[in-house]
Amino acid sequence: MIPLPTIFSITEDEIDLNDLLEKITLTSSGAAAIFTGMVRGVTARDNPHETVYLEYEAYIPMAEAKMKQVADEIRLKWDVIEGIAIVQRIGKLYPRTPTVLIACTAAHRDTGVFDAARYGIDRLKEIVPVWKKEVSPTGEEWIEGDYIPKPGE
Amino acid sequence: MIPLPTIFSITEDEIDLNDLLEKITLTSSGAAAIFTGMVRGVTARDNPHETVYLEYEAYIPMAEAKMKQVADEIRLKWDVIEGIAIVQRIGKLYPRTPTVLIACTAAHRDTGVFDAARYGIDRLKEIVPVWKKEVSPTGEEWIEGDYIPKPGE
Amino acid sequence: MNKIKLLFFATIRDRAGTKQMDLEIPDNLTIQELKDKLSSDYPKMAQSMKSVLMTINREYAFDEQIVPQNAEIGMFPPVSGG
Amino acid sequence: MNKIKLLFFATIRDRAGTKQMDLEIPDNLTIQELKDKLSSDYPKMAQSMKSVLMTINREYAFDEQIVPQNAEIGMFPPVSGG
Repeated sequence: MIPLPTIFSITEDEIDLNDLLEKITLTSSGAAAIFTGMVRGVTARDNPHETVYLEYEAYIPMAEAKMKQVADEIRLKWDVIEGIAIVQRIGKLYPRTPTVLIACTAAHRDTGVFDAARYGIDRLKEIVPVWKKEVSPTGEEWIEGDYIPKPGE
Repeated sequence: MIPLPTIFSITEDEIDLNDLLEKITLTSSGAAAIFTGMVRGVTARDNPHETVYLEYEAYIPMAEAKMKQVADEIRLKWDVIEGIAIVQRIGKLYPRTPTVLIACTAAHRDTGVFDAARYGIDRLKEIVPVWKKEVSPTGEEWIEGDYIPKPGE
Repeated sequence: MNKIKLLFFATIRDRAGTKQMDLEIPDNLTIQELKDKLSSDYPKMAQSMKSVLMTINREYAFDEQIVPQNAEIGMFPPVSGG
Repeated sequence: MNKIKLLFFATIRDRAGTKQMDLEIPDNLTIQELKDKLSSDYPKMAQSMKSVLMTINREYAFDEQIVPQNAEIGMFPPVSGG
């Protein structure tokens, strides 16, 4: 039995989608759902504003442990998932740059692979200890989430 | 007003996810949902079998026109979609190789961007004139779909 | 007469033994009449005609549709890309 | 006494003015008692204590939990990665 590939990392390097997809593709994999988040230079919704750059920081060892937990949760909910990659880029990131990636592979596309990727990014934004400070033309501000993890979550 | 990027192509070249994502990311884009299909070397579902390679062919000018139609349909259904890329690789493709990509970008991930990518791959498999011949250890066989497009569809 | 170009793909191409064919057909032939003509002129193709998808100038066509002048007609099985 | 390591992130780090701090605290202090102690010892941090997330050895902790010996305690606002 080939172990199922699970990649999770906090990195300052560019996110290489080709490389990550290759690493989570088994010979039985026929479908991959990949989510990436990018830095928006202009935001229209809610409080419209411009962004010069975002500066990300992470509690690295805990963040990697929580990414592994997200991957474990995905596998519990969708047992057809073959490979999982979860990558958060940190540092100073400019508009149009991919900052985060969640990718899941499965044999077929109708197995929940899209839902699994969606769950992964939602969950990352709840429990993985990463923060971003937004630098706009008028100043800088830490972005705060609104999710309070339960103890042990 | 910046025109919204729409990429559609039939190609014999490797599918470069990094490049395609970059091309459909606007400064207002914060989320991308990407689907890729890969050649399975082993298939467990339905009729379990092994695949040595798949050989794809396309009715290229019609396939590109139908890809554009799929992109137009996506934009009609999800008007928040910013960039769209639809790429089908053809030729002789071996297990673990990405064969098709559908990618959509939007400002935020809760806008239907996942559904849009899902719709795109479902629709591609219905109306875009591409076929694959499967070569297995025991012989070769054309794979046939089961969707009959309506006239003008 | 109407000079058309036929393009065959996948199983249809295998049965036709060729990728494309230039053909002269009577004016105002329907797609169904074209299929009937091909079945009788090329018996090997007859068994393909039930499930074949037909296109006129790169759009899916229906059986009652008239083949326009100088049309590009595509003939192929249900698609299986992805 | 219990020697612990405190790690501060994002807004909490800005208010604390440092990334980390080694601290000696009484045995069997709860997380809530630790927060109260930090609020009184470092008044600048007091306003952070309402919405702060606390972790013990890289797991989210609750207020009644006892701080174990030599714990690594993380303190930060709700996460905003992605």
